[in-house]
Amino acid sequence: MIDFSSAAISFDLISPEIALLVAAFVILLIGHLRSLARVVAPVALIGLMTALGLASAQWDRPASGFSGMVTCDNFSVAFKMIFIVASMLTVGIAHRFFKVKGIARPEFYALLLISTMGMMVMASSADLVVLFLGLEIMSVPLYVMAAFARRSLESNEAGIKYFILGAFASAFLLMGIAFLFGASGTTDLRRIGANMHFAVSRFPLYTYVGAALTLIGFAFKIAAVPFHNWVPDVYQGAPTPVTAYFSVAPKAAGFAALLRLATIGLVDVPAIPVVFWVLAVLTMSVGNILALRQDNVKRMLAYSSIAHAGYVLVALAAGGDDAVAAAVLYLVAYTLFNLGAFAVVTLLETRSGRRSDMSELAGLSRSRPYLAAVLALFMFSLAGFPPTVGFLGKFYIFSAAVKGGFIGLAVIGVMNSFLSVYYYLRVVKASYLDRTDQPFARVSYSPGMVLVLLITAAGTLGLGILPQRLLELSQAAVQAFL
Amino acid sequence: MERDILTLVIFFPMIGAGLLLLVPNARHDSLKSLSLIMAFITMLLSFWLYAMFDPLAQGMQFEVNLPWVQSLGIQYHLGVDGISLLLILLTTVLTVLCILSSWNSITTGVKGYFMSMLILESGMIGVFCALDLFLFYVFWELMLVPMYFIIGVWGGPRRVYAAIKFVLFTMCGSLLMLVAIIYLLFAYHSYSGVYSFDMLKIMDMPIPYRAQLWLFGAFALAFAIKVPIFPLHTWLPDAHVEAPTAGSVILAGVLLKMGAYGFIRICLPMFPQATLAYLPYISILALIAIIYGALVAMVQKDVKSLVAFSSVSHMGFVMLGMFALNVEGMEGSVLQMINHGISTGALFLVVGMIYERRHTRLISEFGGVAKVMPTYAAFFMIVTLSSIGLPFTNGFVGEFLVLLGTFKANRVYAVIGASGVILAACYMLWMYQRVFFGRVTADENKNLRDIDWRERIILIPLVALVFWIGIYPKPFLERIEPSVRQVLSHVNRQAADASEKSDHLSQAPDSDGCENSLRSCDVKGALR
Amino acid sequence: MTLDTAVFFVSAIVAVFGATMMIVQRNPVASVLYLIVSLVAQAVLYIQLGTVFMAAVLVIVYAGAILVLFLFVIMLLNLRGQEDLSDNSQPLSRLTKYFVSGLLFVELWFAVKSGLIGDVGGRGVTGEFPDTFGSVEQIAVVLFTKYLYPFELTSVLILAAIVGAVVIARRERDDLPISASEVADRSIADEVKG
Amino acid sequence: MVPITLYLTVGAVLFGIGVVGVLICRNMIVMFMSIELMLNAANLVLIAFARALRVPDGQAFVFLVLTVAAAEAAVGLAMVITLYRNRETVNIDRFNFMKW
Amino acid sequence: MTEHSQYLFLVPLLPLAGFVINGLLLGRLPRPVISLVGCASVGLSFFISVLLFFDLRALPPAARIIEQVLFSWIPAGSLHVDIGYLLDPLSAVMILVVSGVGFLIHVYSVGYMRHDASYGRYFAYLNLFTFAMLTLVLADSFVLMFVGWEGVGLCSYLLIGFWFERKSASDAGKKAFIVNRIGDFGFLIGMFIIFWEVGSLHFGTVMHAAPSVFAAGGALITTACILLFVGAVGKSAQIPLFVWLPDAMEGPTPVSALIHAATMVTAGVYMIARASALFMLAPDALMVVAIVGAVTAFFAATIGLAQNDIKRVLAYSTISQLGYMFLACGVAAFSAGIFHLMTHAYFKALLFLGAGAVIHALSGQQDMRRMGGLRKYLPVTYWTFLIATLAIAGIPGFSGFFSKDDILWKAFSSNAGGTLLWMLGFATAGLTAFYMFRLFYLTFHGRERMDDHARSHLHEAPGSMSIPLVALAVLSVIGGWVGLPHVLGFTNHFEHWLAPVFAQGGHAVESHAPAAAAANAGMEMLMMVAAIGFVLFSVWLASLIYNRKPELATSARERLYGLHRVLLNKYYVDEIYAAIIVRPVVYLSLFLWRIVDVIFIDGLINGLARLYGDVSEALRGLQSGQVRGYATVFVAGVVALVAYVMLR
Repeated sequence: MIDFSSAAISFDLISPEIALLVAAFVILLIGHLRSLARVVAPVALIGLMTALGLASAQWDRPASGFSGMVTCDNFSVAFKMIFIVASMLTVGIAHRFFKVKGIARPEFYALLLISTMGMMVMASSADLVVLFLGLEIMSVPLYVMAAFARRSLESNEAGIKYFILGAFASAFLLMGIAFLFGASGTTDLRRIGANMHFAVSRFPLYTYVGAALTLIGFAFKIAAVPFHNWVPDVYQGAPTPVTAYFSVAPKAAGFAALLRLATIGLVDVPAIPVVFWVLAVLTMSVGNILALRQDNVKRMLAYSSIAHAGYVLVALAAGGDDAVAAAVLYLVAYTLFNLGAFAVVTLLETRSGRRSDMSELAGLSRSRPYLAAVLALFMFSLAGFPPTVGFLGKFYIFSAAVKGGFIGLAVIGVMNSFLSVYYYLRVVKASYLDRTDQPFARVSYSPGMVLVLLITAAGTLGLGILPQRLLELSQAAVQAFL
Repeated sequence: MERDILTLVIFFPMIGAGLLLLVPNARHDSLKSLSLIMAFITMLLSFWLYAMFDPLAQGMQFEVNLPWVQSLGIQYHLGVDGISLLLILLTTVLTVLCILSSWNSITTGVKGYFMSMLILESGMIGVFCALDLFLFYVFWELMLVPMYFIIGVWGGPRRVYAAIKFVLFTMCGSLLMLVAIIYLLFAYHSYSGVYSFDMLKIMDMPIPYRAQLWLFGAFALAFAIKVPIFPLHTWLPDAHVEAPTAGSVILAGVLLKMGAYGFIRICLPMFPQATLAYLPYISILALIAIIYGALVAMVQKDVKSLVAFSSVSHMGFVMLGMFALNVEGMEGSVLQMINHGISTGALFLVVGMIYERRHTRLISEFGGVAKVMPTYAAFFMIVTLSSIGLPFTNGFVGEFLVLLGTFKANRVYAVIGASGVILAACYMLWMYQRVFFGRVTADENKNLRDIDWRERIILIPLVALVFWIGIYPKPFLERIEPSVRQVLSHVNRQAADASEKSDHLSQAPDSDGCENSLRSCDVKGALR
Repeated sequence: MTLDTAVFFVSAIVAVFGATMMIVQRNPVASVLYLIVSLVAQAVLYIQLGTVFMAAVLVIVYAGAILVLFLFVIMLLNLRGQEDLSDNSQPLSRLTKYFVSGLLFVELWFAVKSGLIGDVGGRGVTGEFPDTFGSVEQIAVVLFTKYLYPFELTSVLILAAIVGAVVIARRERDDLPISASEVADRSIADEVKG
Repeated sequence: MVPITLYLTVGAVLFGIGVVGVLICRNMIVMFMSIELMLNAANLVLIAFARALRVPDGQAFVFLVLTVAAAEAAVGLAMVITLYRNRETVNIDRFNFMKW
Repeated sequence: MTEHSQYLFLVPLLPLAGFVINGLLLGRLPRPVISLVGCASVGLSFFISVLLFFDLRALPPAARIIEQVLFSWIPAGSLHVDIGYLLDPLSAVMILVVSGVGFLIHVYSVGYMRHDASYGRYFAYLNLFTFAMLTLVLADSFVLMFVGWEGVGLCSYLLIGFWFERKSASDAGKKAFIVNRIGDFGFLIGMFIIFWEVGSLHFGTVMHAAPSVFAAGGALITTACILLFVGAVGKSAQIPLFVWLPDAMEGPTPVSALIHAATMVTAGVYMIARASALFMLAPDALMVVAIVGAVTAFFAATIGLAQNDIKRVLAYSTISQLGYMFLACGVAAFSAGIFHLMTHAYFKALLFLGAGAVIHALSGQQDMRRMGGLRKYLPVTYWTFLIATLAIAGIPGFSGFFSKDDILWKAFSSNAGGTLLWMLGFATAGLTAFYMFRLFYLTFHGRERMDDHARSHLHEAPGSMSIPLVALAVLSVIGGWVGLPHVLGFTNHFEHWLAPVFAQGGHAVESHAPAAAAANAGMEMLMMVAAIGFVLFSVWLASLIYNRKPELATSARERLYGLHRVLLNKYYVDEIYAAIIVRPVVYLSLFLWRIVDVIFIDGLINGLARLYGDVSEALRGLQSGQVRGYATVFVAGVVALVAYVMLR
């Protein structure tokens, strides 16, 4: 009676998601067997690696399935890889930290995997329903992860703040989707985009309100000003590895959605470029200005992550293939160096009684020269110094802006990146320039952490010096846009 | 080998920095020796470069042009002409001396310090070799980081403030330069259909007048901060005073040159019309810098900040000569860059020597030092004289050519500029008098030991250069001249093209008829 | 005024009234009950719109399950409104809150009244059911064909929520209550900092 | 003969009340309920649109949204329980350790 | 080219070698070796100079030019400057004077500086000076001349401040250098004008091309010449840049003799003579030269009347005599100027060395009020000093008479000259005789006013000091005999010798000079007699006041109290300069530093930074930590964004 064949089920398209889900199940199943507790993290990594492999197999094989609910193109593959890599690095960062802090639970990895899966769902869909669900699958575990240190008041607070505001924003997103649906009769972005002209002429206000609210829903996730104020509190309160993950993966997912929305969904909505322009300027400026006087490294990095979202918004404002490629590249780069920076912060915070205040960094360069050097590398990359990949990313973004004729925006961007130099250098200053008489507490490296640091540092520097391949990939990611 | 020599010179110090990583932290002597050896070999390589350089050839030599990031049109394009050749030599020589001078004064963080020095050297040489704007920018920023550390970690009491100020000032300008570079990329693309950052190609691209004004402004801001031109100079005294001796030497000796080099390599040939339009303003700012720097230097209480302000004044000469836009002025300007590197570098070195002994640089703390340290006083005197441009020292040749060239371009400028020569004598000699002459009043000064052999070895090469350039500058000048002519021909040809096409020039704000005719005469003269 | 209209207005007013009462109640239990009132009224609207099945789902799932969960938690925590949790913000800030909410409503209202009137609005929506709109079959077909993937995704979402809820709310043996002094310390430290 | 616009208006009003609820309530649980109310308002709008456009998609979406609401409620309430355990309050204003 | 012309470069280079040896081995050598190196280098240089002089003489007058180019110095664009030496009659005279007098003073220094701790340094400086001075006079281009020009300035700085532990000495050295730099500034700009008009700075080229390039009397050439003259004014201590020379007496006395009397200060005169071809094209500039020279001569002489320091009197006398030389140049009597330069070198060096001997004998006492009656203690000094005094006063037969008379007559008779100039010169001649004999009497005659300690140590100078005194005394007498006046029936060999140098430009003016001279022979004789009479009267007056009736001096001082104070304080010129130049510059500098740099520019920048910080703080206030606040901001953002999108 009911014909299922029209669902066009093709597991190939969602194989990475399935891999993650399977891994999550396995973890949930074995997690509480004491003898197998040690393999939880490896299982997560195996799952992620499998997913990575499956995702890379999807490269250059654009396809669509599940009645158009799943869109698998290079763009989505690129983002999937970002999410997977971010998760893998997060596992490396988190492992020791959670143990030391006494909050190690196997569910953490399951939630991480599910959240990652949600992001992948977001990235590989051009349907608002799936985007919404993906967003929720991503967010619900994130709320939990933020509050994961149940005994920590800060973590509690971070969780509840994130949850309330996240759900609040979801409601707006849903309202936006409803209006878009009302205007165009569909939730498929491609069809919305195709019918946009018609929709605008028939129901202009539905379209506009829908577009604006949908955009806001995702702008919340990427922490665009003025939808950003949850970021510092949540980032500061959440366990640091979680913060690391927050600062990178959900942001990238939000951008994946926004990029799709902007490039294929909300085309021809007249106000959208200006909105992006204003959001970009506000986000960069407010993020940077607020970061200037922060004395807590995590909180500073939180504001800095707002500012970085602003740079990517510059690409969105500029529009065009190059801009999207630039955004992809920037997010890859940002994933590397921001996770790296948080890895160092985590490492330092693993020592007891530390709260990641700037002052705790004093003497780092003397007692831990390599760690200090790596931290400095990440800071310089965040600030956009060549030859790090941070510079390359900014360069590409701003050149996309200039190419699009947004020279003013590029100038505002570079002036902001000038401001950011100040506070990133404060970290470098704290670790190199400030002298202290107190001995520096021991830092204990875990193998995972070392690996994370090596990968992120090598990536930050290596991709900055030899970026050709990365550039090609990011350009290819835009080529076969479905 | 000959093909790769530039790459070798650039990256050899960086390899050295890598090697330093392998040496244990505690083995200070090995660290020092290794970095000295690496810097020394780099210096020898640069000498070899000098030896192979063909002074008669036009254009770039030892060019390397490899693709780097193809999708953005970025190339690994290196090459030197006479101007950059000399600046490279200056860099390598000063670095060796700096490493020597840091031998005893750096006691903490030795490894980091010498690594910073070597990376800094790489960055500086890279700036002088790069012929690709992107590459140029990368090196330009690259040298910021080690300098930040050198000032910030091993500097004086206000080192943090100075280091941040230094970085922020430089970044402020260079980021706008980045936008301009990006703009040029696309402008060149729409002109030729190819993405390229190649300076040599972009030089041949006609750019609309209005765009030139903006682009020149963006580049000039970055360079002007570095030079520094008058109102943008306030980072310099702080950075100089707080930096350790070697930092000051490199800062004054090479980093300031990068600004002037940027003008001559990028601003002038790429934006000739804008050059003419900005010319009066930059010249006037340069003049203000000359007088202002000298006057402010006069009343400084700290020897280093005195020398720092004197740098402002001297770099004013460099800019003045460059914007004379004739062979004499520009040649003088380039030579003056070298001279300033030698003289001011030497000044900082000698100041550092006494600082090591007394741990103060306040002029009032000294007096009668000539009695206690006669050899030191003699070296200091020579360096002082070179700084005030006494004939047969290097300073004279440069200043003379600068003023001579300026005089041709604009007599009033030259007259005002020449008065800076008087003021230079005032502040330098007054300082010298207060430090060296008179009776030894402070007890701490009674038992100062005279400079030892290491310190002499540091100073002797510089003093030798002071006299070499002062007495026989021909080898330098003959290498500078073709390059300078090349730059001028770019400026003049394009400006001439433009004046045929449009009447911008005749409406240009400096359109004093007499001056214009003077300049156009010079155009022909230079081409002949 | 037809019956339809009367039913609509009554349900609409009840829905809005219930919602309003929900947010002004001091006692959370009352809030929950008012929300249930509002939901039921909304379910009536659903029926008017022809989606009987969705109306049923709304009542069963929302009122029957989710809000019961709320009640359960309120009971568990023994919250009876002993704490005064009504709005205590500064007048200006309160004004701002109402103002921005009002503006938002005005915007939505403008958008709402701009469209559809000339299209389908004139005909009204109640009364006739020319097609199978709102039938269980229709929803089922859509849900298991076109919306199969999202539908399956909800299972993942539910899984995540369950795992998350368990992780957060479960009390473990080594969990000790956080002492009041620790809380006080932070508050004091916070005030000092502020 | 009730125009669709009126349904939409009811949706907008409920959404607005939900927003006000989030803005003015200090009780976390009531805030959650306000958010649920907003989701419901959106649902009503979706249904109304679906009816107007005569497409079943809106209903399916509402169906999915209900599960989302349930999931959020579960996590949110779990969080409230933990918070209450740690702080013995559900006053959201007390949760302001982290600021500036 | 001549037999020895290839050794020309050795003339300046030998002293340089001496400097290098003494300088590098600073104080390591034993004193005799230092003396030997110091003196022998200059002596050899003198010897070669003499050889070259005779070589030159052997050539026909028109061909008396020896050029030697060592290497190309500054080749840049259109500028080509060589390190090249030019020997012509003019520079030949100069090198003889410089190396000759220099040699004598080196020898003298051996004795004078015997007890000084920095003996080696002293000789190194002195040799360096000789090198620079010889470079100056032998230079074949303006630029190389400028090298010597600044070089001598440097040495002067070093030697004035030789006893650097005395603040007054180092102050004086610095002052000398800076004031000289002000002059050099003019020189530099003058050079630029010449270069950009002529296209070269080589003397030969410039002098040859000048008439065709410059319009005679044109503004450009006049400006150029006046600027060159500014250089000369600085170096030769003329109004208004004379202030450094009296202070320069802080240096060791032989230095004063060599640098501040015989050689360096005359460089300005030499430069104008060298550039005579240019100056001939600029009559207005010549006029300025003449007026400045004459006024300076008179003005300095008046100051000399009231000074009590023996060296300061001599210093003002030097300024005054230099004024004479400029007067000569200004009236286009270049050879007369050079002639006076030469004779002045002899007698003024002698005077200084004599004064040095006196000071040496009195263990450093320089105040004439603490001298007197030294005649019997220092016979050699006394007699040689007397000869020099007679020479400078212009007593017939002594060298000074001939040169000064020549100048006075040219000032009167030349087209460029005039009665007023002559009158100033004439008055100065009288004043010179007066203050020189005042000095002479106060020092060697009258009551012995020194304290007992000084008296007990009185001694005649050692041989190394007295031999140069005698040699110079001889020169002071016979030095003038090379340029005996036509009017007395002699041939002015000196003028003839220099004629080829000045002929190029100078001839136009001077060509009718012989005829005019013949016509005015009577007049010339008359004026000569008048001058002699005036001088003799002054000498008489001086002996009356300062020797026979000392009380007259006191009463005159009291009667002319105001005038005396003004003269004693040198017309308050130093104070005026301090008030209108030095102090304002210092205050301006402080203002620029403290206000403009620190408060304004840095304040602006730091203020901007602070502004950003404050904005940051202010915005942080919005980040209240309250979820409801966040939600409010969120909704506000939504409202704004939706409103924009809808209304757009």
